Amino acid sequence: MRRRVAIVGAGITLFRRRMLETPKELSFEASKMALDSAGLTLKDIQSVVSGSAPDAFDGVHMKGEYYLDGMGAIGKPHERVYVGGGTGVFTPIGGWWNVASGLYDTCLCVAEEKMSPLHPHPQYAFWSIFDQILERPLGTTLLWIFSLEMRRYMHKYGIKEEEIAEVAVKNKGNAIDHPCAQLGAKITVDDVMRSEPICEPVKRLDVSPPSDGAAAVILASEKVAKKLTDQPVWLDGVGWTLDSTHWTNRDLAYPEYVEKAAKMAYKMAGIKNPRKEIDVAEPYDPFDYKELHHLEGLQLAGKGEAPKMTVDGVTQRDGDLPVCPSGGLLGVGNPIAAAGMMKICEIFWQLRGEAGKRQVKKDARTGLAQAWGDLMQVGTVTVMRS
Amino acid sequence: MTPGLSTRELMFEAASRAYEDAGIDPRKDVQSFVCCTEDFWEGISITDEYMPDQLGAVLRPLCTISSDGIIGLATACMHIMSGIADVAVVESHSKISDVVNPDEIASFGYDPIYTHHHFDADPRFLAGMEMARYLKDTGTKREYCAQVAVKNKKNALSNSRGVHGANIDKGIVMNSPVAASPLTELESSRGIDASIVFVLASAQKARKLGKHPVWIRGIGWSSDTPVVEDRDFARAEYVEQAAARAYKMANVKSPASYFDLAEVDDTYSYKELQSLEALRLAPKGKAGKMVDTGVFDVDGRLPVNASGGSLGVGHLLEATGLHRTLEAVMQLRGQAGRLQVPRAKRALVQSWRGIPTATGAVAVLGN
Amino acid sequence: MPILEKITQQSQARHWTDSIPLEYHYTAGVAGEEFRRELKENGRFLSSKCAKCKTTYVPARMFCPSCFIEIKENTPLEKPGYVYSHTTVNRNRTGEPVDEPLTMALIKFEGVKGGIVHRLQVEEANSVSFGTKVIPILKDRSERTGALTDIIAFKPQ
Amino acid sequence: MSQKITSYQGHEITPDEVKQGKYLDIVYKFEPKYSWAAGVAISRFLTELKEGKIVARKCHKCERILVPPRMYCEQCFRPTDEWVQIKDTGTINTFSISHVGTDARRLKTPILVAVVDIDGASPGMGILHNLGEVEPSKITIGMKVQAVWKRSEERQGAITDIRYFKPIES
Repeated sequence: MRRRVAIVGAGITLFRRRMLETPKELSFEASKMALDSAGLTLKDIQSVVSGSAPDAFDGVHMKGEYYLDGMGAIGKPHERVYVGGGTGVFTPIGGWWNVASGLYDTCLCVAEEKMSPLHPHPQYAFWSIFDQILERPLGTTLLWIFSLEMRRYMHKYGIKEEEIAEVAVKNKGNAIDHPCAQLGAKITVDDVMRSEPICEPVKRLDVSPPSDGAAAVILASEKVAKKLTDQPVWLDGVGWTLDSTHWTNRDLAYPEYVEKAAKMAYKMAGIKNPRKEIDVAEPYDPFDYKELHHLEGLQLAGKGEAPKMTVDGVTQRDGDLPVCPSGGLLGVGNPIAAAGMMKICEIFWQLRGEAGKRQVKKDARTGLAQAWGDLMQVGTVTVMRS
Repeated sequence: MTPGLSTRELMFEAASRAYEDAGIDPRKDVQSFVCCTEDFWEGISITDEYMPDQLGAVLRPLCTISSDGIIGLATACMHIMSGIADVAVVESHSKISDVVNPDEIASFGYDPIYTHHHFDADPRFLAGMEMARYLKDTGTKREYCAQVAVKNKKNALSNSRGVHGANIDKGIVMNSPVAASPLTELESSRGIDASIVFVLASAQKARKLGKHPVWIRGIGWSSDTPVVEDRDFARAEYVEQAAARAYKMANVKSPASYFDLAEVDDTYSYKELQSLEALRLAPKGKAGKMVDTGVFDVDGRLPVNASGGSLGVGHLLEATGLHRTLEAVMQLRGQAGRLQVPRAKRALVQSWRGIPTATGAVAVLGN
Repeated sequence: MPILEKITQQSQARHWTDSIPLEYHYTAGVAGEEFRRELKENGRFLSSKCAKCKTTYVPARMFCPSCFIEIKENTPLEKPGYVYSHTTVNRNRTGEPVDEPLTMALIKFEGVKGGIVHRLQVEEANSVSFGTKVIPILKDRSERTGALTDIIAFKPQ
Repeated sequence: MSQKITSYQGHEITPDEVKQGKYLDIVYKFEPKYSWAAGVAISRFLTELKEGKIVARKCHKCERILVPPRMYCEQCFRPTDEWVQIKDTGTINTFSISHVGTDARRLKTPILVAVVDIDGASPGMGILHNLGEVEPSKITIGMKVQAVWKRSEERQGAITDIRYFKPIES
């Protein structure tokens, strides 16, 4: 009943703090690049799945309707999938069910975010993700919830800020090789430690920037994919999970929702020992500690052990388990949904051996991309194979 | 209005009833949950945060589809067809009574550069312009639109959910205040509150769960251009496309004679006519006359919006499509009470996402 | 099983009133910038023609939504537009009644896809009809920014 | 991005170009307004806050005492059974020192925030609130704290009826 689904093309725009393009135009640029790279035209596409985070960024109510012509969705079945920050990785999952179900043979999946319209700062939109009666009156910011989680994580496993800073150093360094990156830079742990505290323990360089950008992939059924390319990348496992709304009732030290989502994807892909079987991973890194947190949830590191793995260099591009070889959100930028899709694109290029200067040293056959979202609540996971 | 329940409590009320009806435990039996919402209708950015607990979906796959409930049903179907679920749940709701300035929110859906910021008008200006052009291009008489409101509001009097039911004539409808000429206020549906939950199951599982399965035989959805200036106002092209997909899947060759009843979009009176033509339930330009002569009355050849539709019951934002589906399911199960269409076996449901969209969905249901 | 305890008195039901004040600064986009320049400097509407399907669009577009290729050919429209459809509303976007009913129209141009939605300045609402030729009432060049607010309204030619 | 692709699309607007007004900038203010029904659980919770009390709901199946209160148990998927008054003391589960406000602007005095596990509720049942009357450097996870309430005539039935939590002297 379930059909095998492949990624056959990918596209991405520059990620920048402010772009001239409208959300439609950004979507067009990424979609067109994905079509061109797959050798397809819009006529070959049967359905469209889009992803974008809150309407409060782009500044259009029901933005899934507004931008759809930029995604080539006129006259086509289009659905916008939405799980907060998890949306980027969830967008190709939406495409996956369009194709795996047998309903469509080709699906264009586009993620777009234009955060710059919101003034004075895109961060403001995050105030309205909190409970309107019990939390917003306190003047909540997204930074609070991250710093509270980071503190709890550090406390439970005795992790030092310096160890966490290694992630920012690695990812911003990796991003130097990404032509679309916003914040690629060679920095040191000291730079991170000395950057201004914004919401302690979170400091300026622990955080990814707000950005504008779009990214896209094209999915095809097995039959179509084999006709199109001799290098399909198979989307063999997908998983997603949402935890309770009541984030203050949970142990913030461990992302159980990521574990559940990962196990769903691993089961589907037939992965028994993820640490051995996954060759390259792009976990979600809007904050540096999040990469570590997620590696543990993904079962790629034991609980509290991801920092040591990072310090030991295991997660470097030439390491045993390269993590965020793209440069991640910390380096490439964080146009929310598009950033998750950037990770899908990266694994696609890594598994095809097309990542150029970013290509990991080991022979990567199986890759993983993951995103997180909402109130420390959503995990979205995909497992891909060459 | 539902002033005594929060959105989440309203959802729990609907979900617990749906699960009891299906005989399932959401903590064990459901593999996927789908919610259809839009942020600004809720006053929350990222509304899926507030969805899992009251649906029994904690630590389970749940996602938002920012669209109408029928597209949510289509998503659940795809989850079942791709083998990741044998039972899936779809929820959508309206809590419009929580929203103080809904017209301003609806306006915010227009293109910010070209269709919004340079004037300050009731967002239904688009409905008025569409209706005017529809009447002109099809030669439909203006009073036929009023008859849609007359019919649906009358039908709603027999529906326990029919908040906006009324026994009025065309004169009252046409003389009610102008919303966006020629559209009047009584031809424009009003928002109400509700949460609607559906439990979907694979064929195999449905047979085990027994009770009263209603089958989704075909489903389709489509979007016309979001650029309102590019559209043909006389036609609902998105409905034509969505219907073509649903009919193909259900192998419906002659829709006009296939169905026993239809629940179609009547957000505004003229929308019902436009939709009936796009669904091929009426020839182009003939839907108005057919409504006027009673073809689509409860006792007519094809009852359309026997429930009262959005004009008679109320508009439910993204849950509108689920409302239509609910009314059709009750009919197919023979549980529609005073609304019951005799021997109803095949039903058509269709929805539109409202201004300023050109997105809609169609489902073919049967027992 | 549904909730066992319900609110039975209005006075026990609490409401929480708040808003989300948002301010946006939109960019007009790649094609929008071109459109803006033409409107600001020459008071004309810039259109785009797809090299493949030959469709002309207004306002100018960066890409053809059906052929899905970039559009490079932009030309200002020379001829006046016409009323494709029109309506009169009595409320503003917050739902408040307005003093003077507001007549709105979609102005289209012969042979061109798309158009401009704007206010129509007419003595009597019923003096407009489908096809009426209209021209924009432009602000003075020195006051123009290139946004559609440069046009006060359209009026019959 | 693959090696085969050499050009990447997108036109950046630099902060300088914004300042110079090089591009059209359409400004629009939008303020969606709401009057949310608090519902059965939160209406009661707010009413009790006005009285200077914190209440929770108990589920008789899993025996958990839930705060913030809800009328359904999300684990058991059944309605909760009874109201329980819990204490206004608790333990810091985690905390942060915030130097920025909701719009990312820098604050003169940092805000202290914490998840406080409330005594009398089930373990780990915390609420988000502020801390006060404490040096930021002295805050620790596990510290016992107590609510500092507004005076009763100032209380409105809101989460801010509690001004903040302060350390309990031991």
